[in-house]
Amino acid sequence: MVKIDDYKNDVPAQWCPGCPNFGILNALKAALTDLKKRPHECCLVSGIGQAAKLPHYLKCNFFNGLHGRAIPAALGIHVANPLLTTIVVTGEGDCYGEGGNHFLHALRRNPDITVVIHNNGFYALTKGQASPTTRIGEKRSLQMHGVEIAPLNMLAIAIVHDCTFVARGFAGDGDHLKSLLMQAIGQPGLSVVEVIQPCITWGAHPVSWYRERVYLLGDDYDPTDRKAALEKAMETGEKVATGILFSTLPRKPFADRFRKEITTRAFAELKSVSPEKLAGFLSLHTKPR
Amino acid sequence: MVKIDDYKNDVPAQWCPGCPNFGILNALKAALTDLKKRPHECCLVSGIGQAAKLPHYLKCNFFNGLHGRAIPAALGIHVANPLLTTIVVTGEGDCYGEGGNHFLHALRRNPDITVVIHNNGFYALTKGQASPTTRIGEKRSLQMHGVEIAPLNMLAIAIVHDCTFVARGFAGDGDHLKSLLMQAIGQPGLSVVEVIQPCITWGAHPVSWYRERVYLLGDDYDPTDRKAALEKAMETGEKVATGILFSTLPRKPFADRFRKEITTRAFAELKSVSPEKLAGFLSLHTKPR
Amino acid sequence: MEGLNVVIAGAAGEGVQTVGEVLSRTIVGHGYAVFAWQEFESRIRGGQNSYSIRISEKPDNAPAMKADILLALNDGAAMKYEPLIQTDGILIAEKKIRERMIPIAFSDIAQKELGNKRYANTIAIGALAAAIGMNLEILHAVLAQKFAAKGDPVVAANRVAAEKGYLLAQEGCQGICPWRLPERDARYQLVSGTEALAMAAALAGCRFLAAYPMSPATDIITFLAEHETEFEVFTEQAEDEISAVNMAIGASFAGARSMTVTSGGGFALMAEAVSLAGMIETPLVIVLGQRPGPATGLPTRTAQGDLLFAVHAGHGEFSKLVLAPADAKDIFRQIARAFNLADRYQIPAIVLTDQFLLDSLFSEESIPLGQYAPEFHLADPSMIDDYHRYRVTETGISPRLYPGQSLHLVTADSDEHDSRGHITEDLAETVPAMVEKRLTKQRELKTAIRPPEEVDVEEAERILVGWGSSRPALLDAIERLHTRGIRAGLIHFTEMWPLPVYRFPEGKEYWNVETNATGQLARLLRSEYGITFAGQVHRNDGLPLTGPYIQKVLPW
Amino acid sequence: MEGLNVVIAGAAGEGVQTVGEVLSRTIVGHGYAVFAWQEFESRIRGGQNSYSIRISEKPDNAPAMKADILLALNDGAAMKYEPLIQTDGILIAEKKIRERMIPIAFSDIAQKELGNKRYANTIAIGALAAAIGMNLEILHAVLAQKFAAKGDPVVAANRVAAEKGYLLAQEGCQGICPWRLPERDARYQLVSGTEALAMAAALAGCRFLAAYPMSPATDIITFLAEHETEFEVFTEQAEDEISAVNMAIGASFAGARSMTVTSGGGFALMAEAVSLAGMIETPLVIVLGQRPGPATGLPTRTAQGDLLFAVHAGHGEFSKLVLAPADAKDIFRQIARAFNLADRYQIPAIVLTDQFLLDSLFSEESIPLGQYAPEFHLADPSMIDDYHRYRVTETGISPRLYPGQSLHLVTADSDEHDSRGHITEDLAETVPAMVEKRLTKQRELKTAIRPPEEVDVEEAERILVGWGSSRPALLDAIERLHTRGIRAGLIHFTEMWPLPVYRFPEGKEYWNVETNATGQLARLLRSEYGITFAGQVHRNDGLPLTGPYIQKVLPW
Ligand SMILES: Cc1ncc(C[n+]2csc(CCOP(=O)(O)OP(=O)(O)O)c2C)c(N)n1
Ligand SMILES: Cc1ncc(C[n+]2csc(CCOP(=O)(O)OP(=O)(O)O)c2C)c(N)n1
Ligand code: SF4
Ligand code: SF4
Ligand SMILES: [Mg+2]
Ligand SMILES: [Mg+2]
Repeated sequence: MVKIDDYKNDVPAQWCPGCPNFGILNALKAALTDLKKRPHECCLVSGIGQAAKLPHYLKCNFFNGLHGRAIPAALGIHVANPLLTTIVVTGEGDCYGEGGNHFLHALRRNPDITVVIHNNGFYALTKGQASPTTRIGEKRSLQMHGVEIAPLNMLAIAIVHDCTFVARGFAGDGDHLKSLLMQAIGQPGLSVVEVIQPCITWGAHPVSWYRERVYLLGDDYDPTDRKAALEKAMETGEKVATGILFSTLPRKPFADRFRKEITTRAFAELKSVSPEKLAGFLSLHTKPR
Repeated sequence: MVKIDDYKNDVPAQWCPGCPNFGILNALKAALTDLKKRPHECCLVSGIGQAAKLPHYLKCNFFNGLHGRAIPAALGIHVANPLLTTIVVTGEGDCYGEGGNHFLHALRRNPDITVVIHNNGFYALTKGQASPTTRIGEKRSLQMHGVEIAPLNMLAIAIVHDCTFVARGFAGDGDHLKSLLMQAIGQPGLSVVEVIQPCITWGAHPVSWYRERVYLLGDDYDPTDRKAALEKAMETGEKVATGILFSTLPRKPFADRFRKEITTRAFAELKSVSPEKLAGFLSLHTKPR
Repeated sequence: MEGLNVVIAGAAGEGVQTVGEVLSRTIVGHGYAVFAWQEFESRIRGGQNSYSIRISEKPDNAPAMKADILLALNDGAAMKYEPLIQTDGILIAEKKIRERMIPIAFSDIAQKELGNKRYANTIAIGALAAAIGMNLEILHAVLAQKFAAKGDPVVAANRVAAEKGYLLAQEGCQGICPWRLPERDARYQLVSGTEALAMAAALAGCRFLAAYPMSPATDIITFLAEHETEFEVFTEQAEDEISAVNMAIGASFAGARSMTVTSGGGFALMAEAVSLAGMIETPLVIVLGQRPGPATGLPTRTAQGDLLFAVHAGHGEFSKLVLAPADAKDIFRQIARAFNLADRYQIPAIVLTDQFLLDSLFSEESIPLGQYAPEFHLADPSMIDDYHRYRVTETGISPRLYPGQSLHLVTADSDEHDSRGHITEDLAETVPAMVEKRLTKQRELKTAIRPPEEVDVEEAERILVGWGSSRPALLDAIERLHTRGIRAGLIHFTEMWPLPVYRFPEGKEYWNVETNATGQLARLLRSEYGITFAGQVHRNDGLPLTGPYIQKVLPW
Repeated sequence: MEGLNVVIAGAAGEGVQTVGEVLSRTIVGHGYAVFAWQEFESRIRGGQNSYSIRISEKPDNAPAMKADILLALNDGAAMKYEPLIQTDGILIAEKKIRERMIPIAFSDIAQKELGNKRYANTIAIGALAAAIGMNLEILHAVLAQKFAAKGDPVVAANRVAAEKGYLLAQEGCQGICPWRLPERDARYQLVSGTEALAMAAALAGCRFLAAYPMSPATDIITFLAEHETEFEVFTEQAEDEISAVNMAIGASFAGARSMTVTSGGGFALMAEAVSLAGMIETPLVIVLGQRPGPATGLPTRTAQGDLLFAVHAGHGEFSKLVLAPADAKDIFRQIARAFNLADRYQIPAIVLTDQFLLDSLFSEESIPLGQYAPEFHLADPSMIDDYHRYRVTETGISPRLYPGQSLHLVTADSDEHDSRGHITEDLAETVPAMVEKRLTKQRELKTAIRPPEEVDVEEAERILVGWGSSRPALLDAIERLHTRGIRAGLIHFTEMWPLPVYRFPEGKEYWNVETNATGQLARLLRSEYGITFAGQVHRNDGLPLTGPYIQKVLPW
C-alpha cells in the first residue's frame, strides 16, 4: 500500500508562502499515491524555474537539469529505463521558450512520458519578464510598454500533431488536477498537462480572479474529436476551459521497435558485447559507406 | 528598370546538375525582378544545407550564417535596416530541425520578412538522413528500418498562429512559385512559403512523381478562412495542395512600436548619444530595481 | 568620520534593497561616499539577504564584511548576521537579543500608529538615520522624491514613519551611538555596475540589444529597455540565447552596434555564434555576467570562473577580444573599448563581469563621460569601386560596409570563403590566406592592448596578481599589508585577451588572487609570460574577495 | 615491393570511394597492408576528390601525397591531380594527355560492350589491377562479394568488365608498369577510423547514442544504427545537438553508457551540457570529429583546431577528460578509456578526433579486442543503507546508482547542491565542500593519465611535439630526418586533459607540430610544463600533415 506520506520529504520549499505551485505539488503526490506508484518507481525531470524546483519537494528520483532541457533528458532516462514512470515538471518559459524545439519534437516522438507545464504567464524566478504565454499588451518587468508579440498556443500545436493526451488544469482545483494527472500518467504515449498556475507575487491578479475565469469541460464535450479540440484550444476570450481537451488512440510510442526487436531490459542490465562479435567486421570489413 | 540579369552572378553552383533548387533560384530571381527590387535593396539570409547555398548563386546582399539560425539573423538585419527586403532561404532541416524554436517564435513576432523553406523531405547535404518532414516508414541513410517518428506540420502551426501569409509551392512549377513569392514578399508581416523541392540524388522519386501529386488550389478555395486553411494544411493522403493556404489581414509587425515612437532610420545612421543625456542618471540616480 | 559600515539584512521581499538604496542616497546627500554590495539567495520570498553599505569621506569602493550597525528586518536576519557586528557595534531589530542594541517593533508600530505594516521599513530607516546621526531633513527629501509617484498621503505617512523611527532610536541610542554624519559639501556620483554598463553601452553607440533573461545580466537589458527613448536603443527579449546572439550578429552585419548580455550558461549556448562572428568578421559585444558554476550553480552569487572558457570559446581559430572591467568607472572605459575595438578589428568582444560588480553601488568623484565617445570604422562606399568585403590586407582588416548602405553588395558566409564572401574549396591559396588574414588581426589587436596596472611594484617583494572586479579588494589588501610593514604590490589585469606585450619584473614573488578555485588567470599568464606563482588566494564560496579575506589566507 | 602509392581521383558521385575500397580489399587479399586516406569537397555531385592508397608489406599508416599510379575517372581529375604523379609514375585515364599513361575509354567501352556506363568503374579497376600486377581472381572474388546482393547478372557483368580493363591495360602497360603484387600469406585487419570508433564504443558497453548529423561524425552513428542488433545499442537522431547531448546525459543518469558524436559547431552547442555533466557528476562521452573552423568552415576537411576549446569547454570549474587517439588501433584503446574513466570519475569525457582519422582506412597486424573490456563502476545498492548520491569522500567520488535500480532514490541537480542532491545556499560549508569535491576528482584523474609517447628521445637533439591523429605523419617525418642524419625524436600526446605528470627532458630543442594555425598544444604545454619551443610546423589548409610536409617546413 502506498501512502501519500511516502512522498513527503523534509526539504524546505523555496517558493513563496501560498504559491499555487504547492497545489500542483500536492495534486501530483496524490495522483502518484492513488496510482500506487512507489517513489523509487518514478523519476521527475525538470529544467530551471520556480516550477522546475518541484522535484525537490517530494521524495522520488529526480533529474533537475538545465533550463529548457528537461524533455531531452527525460527522453534519455525513459529510453534507458522504461520501467520508470518519467514525468517532466516544467514552466512555460522552460518548456515553450528555451525548450520550445524539444517540445515540438517530443510531439513527433510520442514517448510514454507525461509533461506537466506550470503556466503562470511569465518568468517568475527571474522576476517577471514576459514568457511565450504572456498576453499582448500585458506590462512585464522587461516589457514596460506591454508585450508586443503574440503568445504561443502549444496545446493547439500538440493537438495538430495528434498528441495522445492534451489537458489543461488549474492549480487552484487540486482534486480535478489530480484526476487529470492520474489519467495523463496512465495514458500510453505522450501526455501534456498545462496547468494554470497563478503567481501571487508577480501576477496581476489574485488566484480568485483565475478561479472566476476557468470552467470545467462538460460531458457534452468530446475530447476524441480533433477538430472540436482544436477549436477549443484556440478559443480566445475571458473564460478558459479546463479538463481533457484532446485524447486519442495510443499510437506507437518512442523506441517501440527497438524495445520489441532488440531488448526490453533496462540498458544498465545488458551484458557486455563479446569481442567475437567484432572480429568478423575486422577481417576485410570495408563495406563502402 | 530592373532586369533578371541584374541578379546574375558567375559563382558556379555546387548543386547537382538538374537539381530543382535551380527552379527555386530562378523563380526567386524572376519575382524580385518583377517586383522591381534592385539587388542592393535585398538581403538574403540562410543557414546551412543545400537550400541554404542559394544566396551564393544570385547577385545580392546575403548572410549565409549558421545551420538553423537564419531566422534570428534575419530578424536582427531586418530590425537594424527595415529598408532592406529581407528574405530567408532555408531547408526544412535548417528551419524545422535545428532552427525549430526560432520558426515558432518568429510566428509570435510577425516580422515583415519572407521565409522560403526548400522541403525535400530529408537532409540532403549530409547525405540523406531523415528530416522533420520525412514520412513515417520511409527508409533513410540513418533510419534503415524506416522513420519511426511523425513529421511536423509547420504550415498548420503557422496558420494556428495567424501567420499573415502561408503558402506551398512546387519547385517544378516556376511560374506559380514566382507569383507566390511575389505575393509573399509584397505582403506585410511574416510570409512563409514552403516549397516542395524533389531531391534527384537522395530522393525516392523523380520530379515527375511529385508533379503528379501536386495540385493547385482553385478559386473556390478561400485562403482567408482559417478553419478551412487549417484543414487543408492538415490534409493527409496522396495529393498535396499548392498555392496560398492562408492569408489574413496584416497585424502589427515586429518592432512596430519602436519604429513609430523612437526612430524610423536605419540604426547605422543614428547619431551618437550625447554625454549630457547620461549626466542626469549619475547625479544621485539610484532608482531601486 | 572614517569607514562606517552599515548592514541591512532581511528576507527576500522584505525590502532590504529599497532600504539600502534610500540610505545610500541619503548618505550621499550628506556629502559622503558610499559603496554598497549585496548578497542574496535565488528565491523571491524568504531566505536571508544582506545589503552592506560602507560610508567614507572619499570614495572607497572595496567591499567589507562587517557591521558597525546592523539593521535586521526580521529575527532570523538578526541571528544570521549578528556575527558581523564589531565590538562597539550595535544591532537595530524588533526584539532585544543582545546588549548594545536598539529594539524597535517596526511592524507593530507601523500597524498601530500608521495603520499599515507597509511603513515598517521607513520606521527602520528613520531609526538608522538617528543612530548614524543623520540630518532628518535630507532623509525626508529622499523619501519624498522616492514616493512622489505614490501621492501625497503616502509621502506624508513616510515622513511620519521616518520621524517615529528617528525619535525612538534617539532614546535607545544613549551611549551606544558615537557616530555622526556632519554635512559636507562634496557630492559624489552614485552608480551601480549594471547602470554603468547599460549607460556605457548607450554612450558607445549600442543600438541593438537582444538577450534572454539570466541573472546577473538581466538588469542591464531592463535598464536599456526602460530608457529606449533617451538612448534610441532597440531591445528584444529573445526565445533563447542562441537566438539572442544570432540576432545581435545579424543587426551588426546590418550596421548597428549590437550587444547581448548573459551569464555563463547562456554564454555557453552562444559559443557557436562567437565562432561565427569570428568567421564572418562581424563586430559583436557579449557581456558575460559571471556567477558560480558549473551548470546552474549559484544563480545569484558571484565568481570569476569563466575566464578560460571565454578566452577559448568557439570552435576553430579566430581573433577575439576579452576585457574585464575593475569597477563601475572602469566599465565605462572598457565598454567603450569593447565596442570600438570590435568595430575596428571586426571581431567578437567579450566583457567579463560578475554579480558582485553588477549589483554593487559605487561612488565616484566624477566620471569623464566625454572620454568614451564611439569611434566608428565603417568604410566609405564612395571610395570603393570594386568591392571585396573580405579583401586580404596587410592588417587583415577589410573594408566593412553594411547592406543597403550603397550599391555595393555586402556578404557574409560561415563557410570558408573568398574575398567576396563566396564558399571556397581552394586549399592551395584562398583557404590559407583567409586563415592567415583572420589571425593577423589578432596580432594587430595585441598591440592595442594595454599592459596590466602596476601598484607599488618597484618597491614590492611580493606581488599580488589578479584581474577584473576584485581590484578594490586587492588594493585594500595591499594597504593592509603595508600597514603591517609587508612590501606588497599589485599587478592587475583588465584586458585579458589577447594578453598585452608585457614583462613581469624579475626577482619578485608572485601570488595569484582570484574568485575561483583553479586560478584561471595564473594558467593564462604561465603560458604567455612563463612566470610562476609562489602561492594563491582562491575564493570559491560565491562571495566576493575582500581585503581582510585576502590578508587572512595569505601565509604572511 | 615497397611503398607503392595509388591515387584514384574523380568527381563526387563518380564512385571514387567505391573503387578505392574494392582495390584496398583486393590488395589486402594479396597479403599486403593498405593505408588509404581521402580528401573531398562539400558537395554531392561534381568537384574533384581523391582517394589515396599506400601499399606496403608491413602496415605503414602514414598518409602520402603522391602517386605511382593515378587513376582519373574524368578529365578534370586527371588535370588536377597529375602533379602527384612521380617520375616513372603513370596515369590511367580516358584520354591521352601525357606520356607514360594508359588511356582507356572506360565509359564508351562500358556502354558499347556491356550496354551500361555503370560498369566503367569496374573496367577502370581491372585496368589498375593489371598495372599493379594483381591476381585477377582475387579481384573477381572481391567484386563478386560486393555485388552479390545485386544478383548474378550484375556479378557476371562486373567480372567481364574487370577482365576487359585488365586486358586493355596489359597492352598499355608495356614497359611502363614495373610493379608486381606477388601474393603473400599475411592477412591484415582493415578498419576505418569511423568503424573502429563505432565498434570500440559498442565493445566499451555504449548502449545509447543520440546525435545530430554533422560531418565527419555522422558515419559513426550510422554504423551503430546499422548494427544495433549485434551491439544492442539504441541510436537516435536528435532535433539538434543540445537535445542529443541532454538525451545522452539523461540516459547515462539512468544507468546506460551513453555517447554523442559531433563536430566543432555541434560541440559548441553542447558546451552548456558539458558543464551540466560536470556538475551532476554523470558520465558522458562526446566524440568531437574536428574539421576546419571557425563556424561552418570546411565541412569535409581536416584539422586539429578545437583542442583548447574542448579542454576549456563549459562554464564554471569541474573535472573533465580529453583524449585524442592517434590511429584506428589507438581508437579502441582510447574509447575504452574514455568510457571507463568517465564512469569511474563520473565526469564528461571528450574524444578529439578528426576527418582525416575517421575517413581513413588502416591496416593492423591484429587488434587485441580482448584488452578493451568495459570496467563498470556503479555502486552496489545492497551495500548502502543511508544513500547520499553526492556524499563527500576522500577521492571526491561518490556512490553512483541509477533510478529504479533499488529503493535508493537517485537525484541530480544542476544547481549547487548538498550530498543528497538538493539545492543549497550554504556558502559557509556545503558550497566550498562540493566545489572541492568535484575538483579533487581532477587531481585523482591526473594520476591515471598516461605520459606522452617518447620516440628516440634519448639520442635526439631536436624533438617534434605533436598530438592525436598526426602520429603516423610524425613518425614518418622522424624517419626521414634520421635518414638525413638529423638526430630527431618525437614526444606525442594522446591524453590531453588533465595533462599527465611528466618532465620534458632537459637540453633538447622542441618543435611544435600541429594541424592548426596557432599551436594549441604548445600553449597548453607551456602553461603546464613551462617548456618553450624553438619553432613549429602548423598546417592549416584543411589537409592532413604528412612526413614530407613536416620535413619541408622544418628549417633544418
Ligand atoms: C541557459 C539559461 N538561460 C537563462 C536562465 C535563467 N532562467 C532561470 S529560470 C528562467 C525562466 C523560468 O520561467 P518559467 O519556466 O516560466 O518558470 P517560472 O519561474 O515562471 O515558474 C530563466 C530565464 C538559465 N537558468 N539558464
Ligand atoms: C550546428 C550544426 N549541426 C549540423 C550541421 C551539419 N548539417 C549541415 S546541413 C544539414 C542539414 C540540412 O538539411 P536541410 O536544411 O533540409 O537542407 P538540404 O540539404 O536538405 O537542402 C546538417 C545537419 C551543421 N552544419 N551545423
Ligand atoms: S514568485 Fe510566483 S511562482 Fe514563484 S514561488 Fe512566488 S508565487 Fe510562486
Ligand atoms: S543532393 Fe539533392 S538537393 Fe542537394 S543538390 Fe543534389 S539534387 Fe539538389
Ligand atoms: Mg512561468
Ligand atoms: Mg532538406
